[in-house]
Amino acid sequence: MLFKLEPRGGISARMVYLTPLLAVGFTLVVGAALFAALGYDPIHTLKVFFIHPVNSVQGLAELGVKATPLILIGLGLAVGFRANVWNIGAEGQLTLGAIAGGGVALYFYDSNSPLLLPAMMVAGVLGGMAWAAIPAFLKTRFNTNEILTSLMLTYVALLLLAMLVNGPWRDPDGYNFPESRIFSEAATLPIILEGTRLHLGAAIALLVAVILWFLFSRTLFGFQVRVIGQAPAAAGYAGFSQKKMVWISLLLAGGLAGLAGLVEVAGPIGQLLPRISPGYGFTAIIVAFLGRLHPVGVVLAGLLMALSYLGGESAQIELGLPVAMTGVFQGMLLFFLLASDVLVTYRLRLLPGLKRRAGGV
Amino acid sequence: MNSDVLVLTLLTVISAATPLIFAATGELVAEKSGVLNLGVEGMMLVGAVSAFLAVTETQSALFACLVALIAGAGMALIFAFLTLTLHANQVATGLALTIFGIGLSALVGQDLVGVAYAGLPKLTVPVLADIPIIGPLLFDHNFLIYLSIVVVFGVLWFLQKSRMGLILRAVGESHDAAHAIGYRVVLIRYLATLFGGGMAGLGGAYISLSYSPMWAENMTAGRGWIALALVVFATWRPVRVLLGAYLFGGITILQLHAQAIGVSIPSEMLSMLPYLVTIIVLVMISRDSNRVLGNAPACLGKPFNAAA
Amino acid sequence: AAMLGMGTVAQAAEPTKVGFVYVGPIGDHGWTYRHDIGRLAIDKAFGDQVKTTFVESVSEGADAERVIRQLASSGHNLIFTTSFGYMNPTIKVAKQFADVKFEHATGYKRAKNVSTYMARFYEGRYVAGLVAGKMTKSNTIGYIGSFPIPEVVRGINAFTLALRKVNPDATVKVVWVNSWYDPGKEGDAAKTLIDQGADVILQHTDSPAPLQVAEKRGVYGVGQASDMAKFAPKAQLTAIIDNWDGYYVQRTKDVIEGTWESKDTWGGFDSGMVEMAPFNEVIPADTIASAKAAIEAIKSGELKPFTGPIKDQSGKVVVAEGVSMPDSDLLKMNWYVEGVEDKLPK
Amino acid sequence: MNLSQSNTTPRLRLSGITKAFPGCLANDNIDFAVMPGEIHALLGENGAGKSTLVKIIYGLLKADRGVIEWEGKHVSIDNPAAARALGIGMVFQHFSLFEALTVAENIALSLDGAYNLAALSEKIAAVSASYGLKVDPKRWVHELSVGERQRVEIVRCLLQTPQLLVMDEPTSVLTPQEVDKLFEVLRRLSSEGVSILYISHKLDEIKALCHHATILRQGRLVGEVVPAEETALSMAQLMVGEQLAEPLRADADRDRLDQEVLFQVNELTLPSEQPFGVDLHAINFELNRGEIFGIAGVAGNGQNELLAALSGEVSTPPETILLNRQPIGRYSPTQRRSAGITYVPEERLGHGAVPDMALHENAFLSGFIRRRLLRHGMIDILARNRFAREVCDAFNVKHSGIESAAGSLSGGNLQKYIVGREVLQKPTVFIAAQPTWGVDAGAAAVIHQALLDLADSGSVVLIVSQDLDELLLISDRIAVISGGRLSQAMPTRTADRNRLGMLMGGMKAGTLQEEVEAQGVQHAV
Ligand SMILES: Nc1ncnc2c1ncn2[C@@H]1O[C@H](COP(=O)(O)OP(=O)(O)OP(=O)(O)O)[C@@H](O)[C@H]1O
Ligand SMILES: Nc1ncnc2c1ncn2[C@@H]1O[C@H](COP(=O)(O)OP(=O)(O)OP(=O)(O)O)[C@@H](O)[C@H]1O
Ligand SMILES: [Mg+2]
Ligand SMILES: [Mg+2]
Repeated sequence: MLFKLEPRGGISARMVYLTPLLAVGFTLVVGAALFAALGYDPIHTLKVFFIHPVNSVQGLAELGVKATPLILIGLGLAVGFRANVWNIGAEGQLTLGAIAGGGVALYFYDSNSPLLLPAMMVAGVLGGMAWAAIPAFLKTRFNTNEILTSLMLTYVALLLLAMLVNGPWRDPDGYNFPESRIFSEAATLPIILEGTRLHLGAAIALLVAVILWFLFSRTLFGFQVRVIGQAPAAAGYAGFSQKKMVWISLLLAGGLAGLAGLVEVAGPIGQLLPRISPGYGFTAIIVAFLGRLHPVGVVLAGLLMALSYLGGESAQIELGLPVAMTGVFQGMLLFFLLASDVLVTYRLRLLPGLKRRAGGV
Repeated sequence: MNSDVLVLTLLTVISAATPLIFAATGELVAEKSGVLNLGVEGMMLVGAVSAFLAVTETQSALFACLVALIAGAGMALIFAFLTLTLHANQVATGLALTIFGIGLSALVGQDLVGVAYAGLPKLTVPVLADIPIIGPLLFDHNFLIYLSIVVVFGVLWFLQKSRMGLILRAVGESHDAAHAIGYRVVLIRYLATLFGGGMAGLGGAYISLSYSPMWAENMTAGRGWIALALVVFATWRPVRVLLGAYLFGGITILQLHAQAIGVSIPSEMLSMLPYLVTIIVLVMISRDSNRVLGNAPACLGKPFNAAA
Repeated sequence: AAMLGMGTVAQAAEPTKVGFVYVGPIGDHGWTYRHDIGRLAIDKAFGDQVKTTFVESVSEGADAERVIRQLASSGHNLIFTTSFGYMNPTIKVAKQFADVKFEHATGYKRAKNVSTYMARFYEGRYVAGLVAGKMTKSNTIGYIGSFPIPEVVRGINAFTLALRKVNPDATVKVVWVNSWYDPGKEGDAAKTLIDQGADVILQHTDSPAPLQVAEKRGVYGVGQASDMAKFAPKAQLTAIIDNWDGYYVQRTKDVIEGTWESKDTWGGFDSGMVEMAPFNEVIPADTIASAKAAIEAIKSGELKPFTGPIKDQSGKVVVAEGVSMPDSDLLKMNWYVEGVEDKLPK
Repeated sequence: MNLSQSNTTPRLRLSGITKAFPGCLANDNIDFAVMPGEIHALLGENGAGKSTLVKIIYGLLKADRGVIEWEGKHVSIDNPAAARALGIGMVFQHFSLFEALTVAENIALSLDGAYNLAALSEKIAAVSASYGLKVDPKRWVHELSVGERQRVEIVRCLLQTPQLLVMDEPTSVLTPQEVDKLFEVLRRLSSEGVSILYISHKLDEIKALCHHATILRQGRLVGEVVPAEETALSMAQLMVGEQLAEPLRADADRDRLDQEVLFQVNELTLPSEQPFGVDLHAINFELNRGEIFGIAGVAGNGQNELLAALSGEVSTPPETILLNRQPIGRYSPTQRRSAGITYVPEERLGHGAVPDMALHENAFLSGFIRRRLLRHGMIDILARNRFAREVCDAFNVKHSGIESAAGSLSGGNLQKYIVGREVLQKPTVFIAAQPTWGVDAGAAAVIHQALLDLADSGSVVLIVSQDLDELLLISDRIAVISGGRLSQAMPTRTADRNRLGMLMGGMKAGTLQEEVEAQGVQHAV
């Protein structure tokens, strides 16, 4: 190999900010080459991908709408991942949040109460928590691996939603099509930017990010999470309970995923559908890691990930680039981003060939 | 159910389980070496499309499987380079690999949609295949099904009885100790990851060549995830992967039978069964926590740096 | 005159833009694949005069509205949204873009600039029933359903009515795979149904997997969405083909010529939206003949599949002799006719 | 050593070995030689470069410069396999065994040749019988005690029939009897012509065992001595380069203990939570203000379980543990801290400290209660940093800023930091496990002094250690734990190494108790 990685023995503060730029730079170069090879104008294609989706207020608002669930879920997952709790079932927790919150909206369909929306949010959070409580219980009580249980429960949740929407929760005036009624005005999230779809959920996501950032950097709770994740024995020594942390991190992630589900159905969707998320719960896992499990990083990663989806749509509309190409390009972007992280903790040293070896032992 | 129906049902189960067996066994080997590759779905899809492409180009099923093996391993190589050489986070890289694999397979397969293929030929064992019940169940399959069993027991033998397998387990158990006594941790993990990718590719090939012989985008439909869950379910034991895959496949087919008989339970609820049963069985298994923990590779997912 | 002149110049320079929103990938070889064939028919019919665009794999949640709006705001004149779940987003966006024409497939909400369109696939299923009734020996038909929505239920009922007309002893077993598209699961469902005695397999899912299974197991099947004969040359009795070409070309023409109006289209054999693939040679000639006669009768309006007497599962007559069910009832159908061995969730 | 051998070519000769790590020169131009059959000690403070040097010899690290000669020939040792091929075996400072594998599998991993566990098991049995190192090839390593693990490592080396055996701090975990046993083995190997390179911080052992000693200080070779002709103190001073003081107790009269009982353990019986742990049986003791109490024992005899119960990591029936007569058995670690108990666990990295966290965060880890580093649920950053600096200053911890990770400190410095962190919380009861394990003489002296001072200030100090010398040096009373049972405590001056060693080895407490009492009577007489 031509290079060697040398641990820095710490974190390079400069690289923390530099590497994402480096990765994007790499992606642009390689992406341009790829597009050129496929016969597209590389510069124009990149512009369509990264600039066009957000060159209007409408576009920026849409970016916020798309990023909101990713950020909400990513924030919750990041806490769990730091504490070594492998919840990969956020998609199911999101679905349960939508079911619970949406259920409230349907049950109080005629209500105009200003309390309806808060009640839906609470229900959404509780729904997500309840679903996450199952792996938490099984893990703490029977030592059952949460990766498997949370993943399996995702499928169960999706089927549960389908069952409700195909059955009892169908819109009575909807010709038996699998959709609920459209939520009343009082059960719909207010728009925070007139003329767009940017809804209160986006503001909530940012607020949650700030709260978590504060919790993480300044409170005992954040400290506990990190100790438990990095050195479980030290956590026991300090008196931090592992089991409690399994519960807390699963409930937190589940609650936020549930909130994300509610925010989707009470926001841009406005009703219950047989499937309400195109896999946000899974994408958010990447978002959490891309954001280096840090609240601010998660927000940025959520926006970037959302942009890559919007860019893919633009590229399809404006250039006829197949959606498959978007996946390849997105994968590449992620590869570069993840790979570049190495420079935060390692130094790249090019080997000057065999010259030194001859002198050594 | 008369014995014919029973045999036929079991055959359905076997074929539903086979792609899971390949992918999960491959992943098991990778995980035993300490590598957690969540990109199984992506590797399977790339395997499926490349096998189908190869078989339509050359008509050789054997060659197609080889191509799938290499394609899956190629995907795994990307993963290995990122995580083992560049120390990228394994969970995120695996998920990114899945996104990449879905896109790549769709891109490659654009012209394969709607192309027909007759399916893998059967390799019937003469005489033995005529034994009632046992014959069709054991001796009348295409070669990938036989191979899936060989792979499981091969891996079992490899891990338990061979020196290389011992080394692999040691690397997954403690990379620092393995390094200290002179094993090339990264190289061994590369090989295990490639094997995992190759097997996922074969699992994909089984889907596009035999299970439903054709190519369509995303045709693995989430089986990569189930394979990942099966490794956990099996508590990293090859034979349990086999049993787990048959259990999962079995419940899936059973619920279809229940529907066909007309059991008056909503189909969605019946469809939940395989997932719920898997959870319940795992709960029962994992109560013996020591054995489970003892078998889980202690270094799973942890980055290794020789210089540290 | 000057204005008109400018208009024509602009028209000559700028092609009419037609956009499509697809729920699956165009490579699904099913529903989306067939819509895309329709889009290609537009390309072929109008050449440079029209430019078509599509966005594939758009989920039916929050993404749909954004994509539809993006198409509308990027100068598309006509937008086809090709899945039921796009109904409300289409209506929402249409409100904001009065000049853009929208076409929503399979829904029931319309507006001044939103049409709806759907095909009477049940007519095809009725014909399939006539054939299957004659071909089954076990008198057990297997039916693979995707989701228990009215569209699918209607198909099962139309099929069963015809089936039992020619073969009163035959019954239909239904298995739901809870997916539009999962070749593996569809194949498993087909195997299960065959194991339980079915010797003709119907499917309301998109992949050719059930037919491939039928081919292997030596039973019959009926293709879905496109002619799947090459996947199952012996097994496929016929297929119910989605054909959007004519409709798409016509509506595009309407927009170009300024004659587009909001309307509801529910086209069957008569409109060409539904076609039957060539009947398999194994089918006896008289059966083919009666099937073809049925197609003609349906085309002419002489035969309406849902005409009484129709009994529900309990044997009660729910549609009286000689009465044809109105479209509004067909649209929301959520009960089974006699002969279907399944229960629907309420 | 056979004199006739001393004139032959050295088995191993190092010339000009230099190895730099980013930010430090770990080995600076080191020359020395080991003769066949020679037992050669490598001495030095923590971080002096000993481990680095032997890692170079074993092919785990590559020297930047320098030459290695083996039996007079230039060699290049690129990896451990090459080292083993030459005939170099190594027992590591930190065990390099695999917990989830059996003993035989562990050994097979470092042997070349055909892979046959059955045959290997026989060989293991033969070698272990011949050297008196009992190991069972079929057992899982995670079931083994530390001493047994070490035997496995040694047997693993012996099976390679090494010409040079490198041992990095092998005795830090052994009982006196085990040490004697080991020395027998090493002497026998030496007489068979095997060279031994021996690293240890225990200078008495070096004196007893080694023919020559090479002393390193900050990466440089500062001298070579014949240990038999030196005293432990003179060697230590060579290592450190300055005068060393014996630990001193202000209150030198150890009999004059305060009779105020601060801490009691009553009939503590506890089944182990760990799969291969040891159950505790009716443990009783009472500790008085100002007392240092030592618990000796071979690792794996219930120390971990006892410490977990005392520190609150495992909870027990309330009345089994009393602090100031208050039942605290149910208290969590946090509650116990606020009640006045602080604790230094055996394992520095990962238990007593989080390796990847900064020193200031590690100060917070256990100090946030007694030092009030939490304000309205928020971390008081200034107070936390102040506390971290206070610990470093008071205990002379060498570090490059309190932001540096705990894992970047050398073992000795980290140990001083942890002990300091707990001592500066002014505990009523201070509990420490192996407070000076693997720590050099200088640091050990600092730590011992701190414990004595703490006791003088009126706290109770409880030390659980395998190092008898340490216990005999500083404690007032000693008890022995064996098989989860604690012997009667005896005043240190009546305790003698052999007897303690026998108790540690599992000899019946009852019989011994009588003997001890008899001896006590004799003394009195
Ligand atoms: N992997 C490494 N990276 C950077 N520096 C290192 C590394 N290993 C050792 N060092 C440096 O080399 C010096 C010597 O370390 P070494 O482990 O050889 O000390 P030692 O003499 O074995 O100490 P101890 O008595 O505590 O075992 C240390 O001070 C340390 O700074
Ligand atoms: N990855 C690393 N990066 C930088 N320095 C390191 C690294 N690993 C070890 N070191 C340095 O190596 C030195 C010695 O490491 P080692 O693990 O041998 O600890 P030690 O000082 O020998 O402690 P102990 O007495 O417990 O063996 C430490 O001082 C540490 O600074
Ligand atoms: Mg050392
Ligand atoms: Mg050391």
